[in-house]
Amino acid sequence: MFLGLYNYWIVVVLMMIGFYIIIAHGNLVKKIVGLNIFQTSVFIFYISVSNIDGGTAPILAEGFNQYSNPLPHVLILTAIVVGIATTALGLALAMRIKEAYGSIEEEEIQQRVNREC
Amino acid sequence: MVLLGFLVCIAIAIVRLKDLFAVVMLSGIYGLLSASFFVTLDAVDVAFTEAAVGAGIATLLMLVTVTMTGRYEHSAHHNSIWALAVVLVTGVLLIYGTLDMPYFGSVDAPAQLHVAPRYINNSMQEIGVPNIVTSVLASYRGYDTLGEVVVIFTAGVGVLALLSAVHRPEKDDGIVSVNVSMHEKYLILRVVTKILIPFILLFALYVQFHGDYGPGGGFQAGVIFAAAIILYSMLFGMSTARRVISQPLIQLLSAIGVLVYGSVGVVSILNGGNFLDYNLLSDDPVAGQHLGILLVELGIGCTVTSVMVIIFFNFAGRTEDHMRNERKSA
Amino acid sequence: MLAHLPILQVIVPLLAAPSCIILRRPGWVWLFALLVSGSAFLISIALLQQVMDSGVIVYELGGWEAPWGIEYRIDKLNAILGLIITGISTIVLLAAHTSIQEEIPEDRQTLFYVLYLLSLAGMLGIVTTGDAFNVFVFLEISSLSAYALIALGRDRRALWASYQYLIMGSIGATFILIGIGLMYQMTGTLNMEDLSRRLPEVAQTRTVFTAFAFLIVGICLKLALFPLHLWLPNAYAYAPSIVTAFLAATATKVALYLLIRFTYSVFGGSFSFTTLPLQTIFVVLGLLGVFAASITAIYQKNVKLLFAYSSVAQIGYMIVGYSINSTAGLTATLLHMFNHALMKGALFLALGAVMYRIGSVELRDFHGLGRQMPFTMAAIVVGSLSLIGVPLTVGFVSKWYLVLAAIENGWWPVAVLILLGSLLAIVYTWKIVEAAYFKAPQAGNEQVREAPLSFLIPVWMLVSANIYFGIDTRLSVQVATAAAQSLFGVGP
Amino acid sequence: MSISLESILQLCIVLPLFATLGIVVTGRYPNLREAVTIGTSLVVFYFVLQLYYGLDRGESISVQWWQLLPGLQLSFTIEPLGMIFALIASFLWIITTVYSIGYMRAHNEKNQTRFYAFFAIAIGCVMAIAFAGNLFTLFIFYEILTLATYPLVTHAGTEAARKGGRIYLGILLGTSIAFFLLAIVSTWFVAGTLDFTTGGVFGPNANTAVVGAILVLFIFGIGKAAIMPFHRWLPAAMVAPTPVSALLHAVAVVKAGVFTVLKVSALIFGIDLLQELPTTQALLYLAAATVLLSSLVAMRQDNLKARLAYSTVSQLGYVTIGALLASSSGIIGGSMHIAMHAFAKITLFFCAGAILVAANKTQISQMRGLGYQMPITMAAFFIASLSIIGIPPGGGTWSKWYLLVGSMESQQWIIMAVLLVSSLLNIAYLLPIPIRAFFPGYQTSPAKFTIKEAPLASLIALSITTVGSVVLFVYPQPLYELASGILATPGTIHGK
Repeated sequence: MFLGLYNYWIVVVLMMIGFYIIIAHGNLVKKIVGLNIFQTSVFIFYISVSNIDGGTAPILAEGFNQYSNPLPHVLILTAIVVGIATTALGLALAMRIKEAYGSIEEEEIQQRVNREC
Repeated sequence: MVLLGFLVCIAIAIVRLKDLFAVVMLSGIYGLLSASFFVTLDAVDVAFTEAAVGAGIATLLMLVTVTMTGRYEHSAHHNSIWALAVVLVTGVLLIYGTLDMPYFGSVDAPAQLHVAPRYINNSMQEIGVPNIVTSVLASYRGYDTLGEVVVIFTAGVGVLALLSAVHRPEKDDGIVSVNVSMHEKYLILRVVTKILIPFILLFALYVQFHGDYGPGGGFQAGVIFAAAIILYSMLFGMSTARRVISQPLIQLLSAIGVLVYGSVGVVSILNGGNFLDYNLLSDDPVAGQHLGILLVELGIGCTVTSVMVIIFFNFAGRTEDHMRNERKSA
Repeated sequence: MLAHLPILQVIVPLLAAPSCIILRRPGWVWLFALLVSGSAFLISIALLQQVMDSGVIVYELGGWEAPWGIEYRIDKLNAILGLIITGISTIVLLAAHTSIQEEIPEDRQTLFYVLYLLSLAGMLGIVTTGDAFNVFVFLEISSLSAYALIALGRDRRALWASYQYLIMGSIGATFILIGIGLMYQMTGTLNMEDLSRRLPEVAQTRTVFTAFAFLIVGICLKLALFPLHLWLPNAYAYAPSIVTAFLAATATKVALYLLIRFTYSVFGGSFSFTTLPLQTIFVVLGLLGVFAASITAIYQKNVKLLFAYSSVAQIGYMIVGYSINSTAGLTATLLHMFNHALMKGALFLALGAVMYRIGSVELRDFHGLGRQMPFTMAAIVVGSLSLIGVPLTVGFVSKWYLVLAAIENGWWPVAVLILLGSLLAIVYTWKIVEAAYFKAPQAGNEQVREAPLSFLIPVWMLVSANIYFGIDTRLSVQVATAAAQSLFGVGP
Repeated sequence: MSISLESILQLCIVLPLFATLGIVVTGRYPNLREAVTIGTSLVVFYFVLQLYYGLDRGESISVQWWQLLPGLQLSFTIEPLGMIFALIASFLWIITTVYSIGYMRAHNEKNQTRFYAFFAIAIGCVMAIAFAGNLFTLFIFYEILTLATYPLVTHAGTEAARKGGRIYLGILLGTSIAFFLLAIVSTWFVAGTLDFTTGGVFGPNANTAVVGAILVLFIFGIGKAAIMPFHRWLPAAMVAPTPVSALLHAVAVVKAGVFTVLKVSALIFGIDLLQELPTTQALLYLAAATVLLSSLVAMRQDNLKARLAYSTVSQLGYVTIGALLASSSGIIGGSMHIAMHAFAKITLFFCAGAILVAANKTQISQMRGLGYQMPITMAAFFIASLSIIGIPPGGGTWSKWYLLVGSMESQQWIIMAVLLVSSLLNIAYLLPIPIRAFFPGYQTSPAKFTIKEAPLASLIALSITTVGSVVLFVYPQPLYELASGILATPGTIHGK
C-alpha cells in the first residue's frame, strides 16, 4: 500500500504547500510562485499516472514494447503552457498594481481600496 | 523518491523565506528538479518543456518583476489559521481519494488499458511519426494544441494590453540601470552568452524540426528561440534589441503563428474533411499527416517565440520606465 | 458546409482574433468583430434549429473518432448557451465602439477587441466541446482574456479586482484539472460521453468521489456561488462597461452550464445527488446567496456594484432551481439563465450609456437623470421591473417556473423565500429609480444629454427582448423544457 | 353600429391604451389632449353599456388571447360582478375627467400630459381586471395597475410624494408578489386551473387545510383590499392630486382589490367550500377588526383626505366581510356596496378637492362655516355622507341592509354587531363636517361669507355623482339583479 501510493501522497503534500502559499501569503509575487508550485505538482501527479513499470519514453524504437502512456504527457505539455500564460499575466498585473498602489502587499492595497470606496 | 524529497524541502523553504529573490530562484530550481523527475518517469518532452519554462522563462519573468516590485516580502501571513484549515481539508480529501487509486506504475491501470494503447500501437501506421507524444499532440488531440497556442497568444495580447507603455523615450540611461541589475544576477551568463547565442539558435532549429523523431517540437523550440533573443537583448540593451526586432513585426508574427495553425484546419475543411484532418492535405494520408504536423509545429514555434519576446520586452520596458520615474522623483 | 457549423461557430471568432492584429485600425477592427460575432450568432441559431429537429450533433475534430480524438457534441443544452452567448456579445458589440472611445486609450482599443473575441471564442469552446480536457483549455482562454479585459478598466481598482479574479480563477481551474486527472486515472478516458459510460463501474471508489468533489468546488469558484463569490462584484464593477455587460450576461452562465453538464451528463444525476448531499448544500447556499447578496446590494452606493451583487443573488436563484433536481427545477434554471442574460445585458449596457455621458455610476450622479436621459432611465426601469419579476417581463416567467418547481417538490418554505428574495430586489432597484426621478441633478451634471443612438439601439433591443420573451414565452419555455427533459432522459 | 360584442370587449380594454398614445401626441395642446381623454371615456362607457345589454340578453361573451405560459391564457369574459365594476369605473372616468380638467387647471399642476396618460393606462387595466376570464389574467393587470398608478401617486415629485409612493409601491407590490403570486401558483398546482368557475375550482375533495392556507394568502396578498395590517398604502396614497384620490383610491384601485376578493371567494373557492374552511372565521374577524379600528382612526384625523382615506379602509372591510360571509346575500351586499360606496366616496373626494381649490383648506378644523361659502359642495358632502353611513336617501342603505341580512343568515352575530357599531362611528366622523359647515355654532353672521364655489367643471362633476348615489337609492333594481346574478351564472366560460 505505502509503496504503491507514497509517490501520490508526496505529490499531494506538494500541492497543498503551493495552495497554502497562494491563500495564506499577502505578497502578490509570492502568491504567483505558490500558484506555480501548485500547478507543477498537479503536473507531477498527471505524469505519475502515465508512468508504467518497465516502460520507456513514448518514442517508438526497436526493442521496446512497453511505453509509458503518452496521453498525460500531451495534456501536461498543454497545461504547462497554460501555466506560464497565467504566470505572465499575473506578474504583469502585479507590476501594474505596484505602479498604481505603490505596494504589492495584499493588506496595504486592500486598505487603500477600502479608503476609496 | 529522493527527488520528491528535495522538492518538498524546497517548497517548504519557499514558504518560510521572505527574500523574494531567493524565493524566485528556489522556484526555478523547483522547476528544474521536477523536470528531472519527469525524465525519470519517461516523460522526456514534458521534462524538456518544464525545464525551459519552469526553470527558464517563468523564473526570468519573476526576476524582472521582483527587480521592480521590491525584493522583500514584509507582511506576516495573515489569516494563516483559516488558510491552514482549508488546505488541510483539501489535502485530507485528496489523500482519501488516493486510497482507491491503482498503484503507482501498475501495468493494468485503466489509464494504461483504455485509450492509450491505440496511440502506442497504431500511431505508426496512422501518422508515421515515431514520437507518439508529437503525433498525439499535433494530430489526435491537435485541437487542444490549437487551444494551447491561442492561450499563449492570449497571454501575449493581455500583457501588451497591460504593460505596453503609451510612449517610450529612447534614452538609454534607464536601460543601463536595468542591465546592470541583470548583470549582477547573471554574471556567468553574460560571459557565456556571447559565444552561446548562435548555437542556441541552431539548437532551436534542430528541436523545431526534429520534434517528430526525438523529444522536442514547436513549443520547446519557440522557447529556446525566445531565450536566445532575450539573452541578446540583455547583453546589448533593450533599445538595441528593439531596433533589431520591431514590436509591430513581432506582434504580427504572433498572430500569424495562430493563423497558420488555424488555416491548416480550414484547408482540410476545404478539402472536404473535418477541421484539422491532415489526411486530406495530400493524396497519401501519412504524407498528409507529416505535412500537417510540420506546418502546425511551425505555427506553434512562431507564436511561442514571438509571444515570449513580447512578454519579456514589455516586462523589461515597464521596469525601465518605473526605475526612470523613481530616479526622477528621487 | 452545414456539417461544419459546430466547429465554425468556435473557430470563426477564434481565428478572427489574431486577424484583428493585422487589421490594426480600431474602427475597422470593431466592424470586423461585429461581423464575426454576428455570423457566430447566425450559426448558433442554425445549430439550435438543427438540434431541435434532428437531435444531437457530433463533430469529430481532425477526423479522429472519440475517445481517441476530440469531439464536439451539441445537444439542446449547449445549443441554448451558444445562442445566449453569441446573441448577447453581438448586441453588446454594437455599442462597443462608442463606449470604448470614451473608456479605453486609443492604442489599447485593437487589443481590446482581440481579447473580446478570444473571450467569446473561449466560452463557445467550453459549451460546445464534448471532451473534458478541452473544456479546461478553453476555460483558460476565456478566463485569461477576461482577466485582461477587466484590468483595462479606467479605475485603478480594476487592476486589483482583476488580480483577485485571476488568483481565484486559477485555483478553480487547477481544481478542475485535478478532478479531470482523477477521472482519467480511474477510467482512462477524457471524452464526456465515454466517461459517462465508464464511470458507473468505478462509481463507488473514493477516488471518483474526490474527483467529483474537486470538479464541483472548482466550478463553483468560477460560478461565483456564495460564499465563493468574493471576486465577482469588484471585477464587474470596475471593468469597462462593455466588458461588464458582456461578462455579466454570459460568464457565470457558462460555469453553470459546466455544473449541469458534469453532474447530469458525465456523472449522471443519480450519482451526483446521492454521493454528496448536493441538494441540501446547494439549496442552502443558493438561498443564502440570494439574501446575503441582495441585502449587500441594498447598501451599495455604486450602481454597477449594486447590480453586480444582484447578479450573485440571481445565481442563487439558478442554483436553487438546479438543486430541486427535477425537470421542472432545471427548466426554471435554464429559463432564468436565458432571462437573466437579457436583464443584466440590458441593465449593464444602460449603465454603460450613463458612464459614457456622466463618467460615473455613483448613485448620487443618477440624480435627475429621469429627465436628462429619459430613454436610458426608462430602460433601467424596465430592466429593474424584470429583475423584480413583474408580469409581462421575462423575470416573471422564471419566477413563476421556479416557484412552481419548488411547490411541486413540496418545498413550500423555499417557494416563500424565493418570493421574499424578489422583494429585496424591489428595494435595491427602487433606490435607483427614486434617485433618478425625485432628485435634482448634482452640481455640474445639469447639462447631461441623452445617450447617443449607438447606445440606445442595442440597449432597447435587449429591453424589448425582455418584454417580448415575457409576453411570448413559447420559444424560451419550449427549448428550456426540451433541454431539461433530455438531461433527465425523458421526453423527446 | 354593428361590431361583435367580442371585439367591443377587447376595445374596452385597448381603447384607453390607444388614448394614452393620443394624449402623449397631443400633449402640447391641452384642449385637444383633454378632448381625446373625454372622447375615449365616453366611447368606452358606451361600449360597456353595449356589453351590459348583451349580458342582459343572456349572451355569453368571452375572448381568448394568446397563451402567456403553457396552459395559462390571457382570456376575458363578461359576468355580472365584473359588469358592475366596469360600469362604475367607466362611468366615473367620464365624470372624473370633467372634474380633473377643472381641478388641474385651477390648481395649475405640472406634467398634466403624464397625468392623463397614466390615468388612461390605469383605466385600461381596470377594464381588463373587471373582465378578466381567469385569475392569471387578473393578476397580470392587477400588477400593471399598481405600476401605472405609481407615477400618479407621486405626481407632485416632492419628498413627501416620494415617501408616499415608496409605501404605496412597497406594500402593493410586496404583498402581491410575496402572497398573491404564491397563492395563485399554489392554486394552479392544487386545482390545475385558474379559470373563474361558479362553485369554485378546488372540487369537493380538496384538502381544507391547504386550501385554507391559500385563502389566507389571497386575503393578505390582495393588498389593494386594504385589510389590516396592509392598509397603510391607502392613506399614504393621499399625497396624490385629488382627482387621483377620487377615482383611483375611492374607485378603481381599491375596488379592484375588493372586487378581486369577491371574485376569488365566489368563483375560485365558491361559497360552499368557503364555509368549510378553517381560516374563514378568523379572517372574517380580521376584516371586522379592520372596519372598527380604521373607523376609530378616521375619527382622529383632522386632515380631510386622511379621514376619508381611513373611512375607505373601513368601507372596504365591509365588502371583504360580505365576501367571507360566504352566503348569497353576503356576496350580493358586498358587490352592491362596491357601487354604493364608489358613488358616495368619489363625491366626498370631489368635495375635498373643491374645498382645496376654492377655499384652499385641507384641515377639517378650518371648515367651520364653510357651508355659507360653498353651499352646493357641502350639501353634496352631506348627502354622500348619508350614503356612506347607510341611511336614506343614500344608496348605501341597500348594501348595508344586505350585508346585515347575510350576517344574520350565517349567524355571525358579532359581525352584525360590528356592522351596526361602525355605522354609528361613520356618523360620528362624517356628519360633523357638513353640520359644522352650516351651523358654525359660535356667533358668525353669514354676511361675512361670500359665495365662492369650485370651478364649474368640478361642481358639475360632484353634483352628478351625488345625484347618482341618490338614484341608486330610489332605483337599485338593475344593480340588485346584476349582483344576484353573480352566483347564478351558468358555468362560466373556461380559459381553453
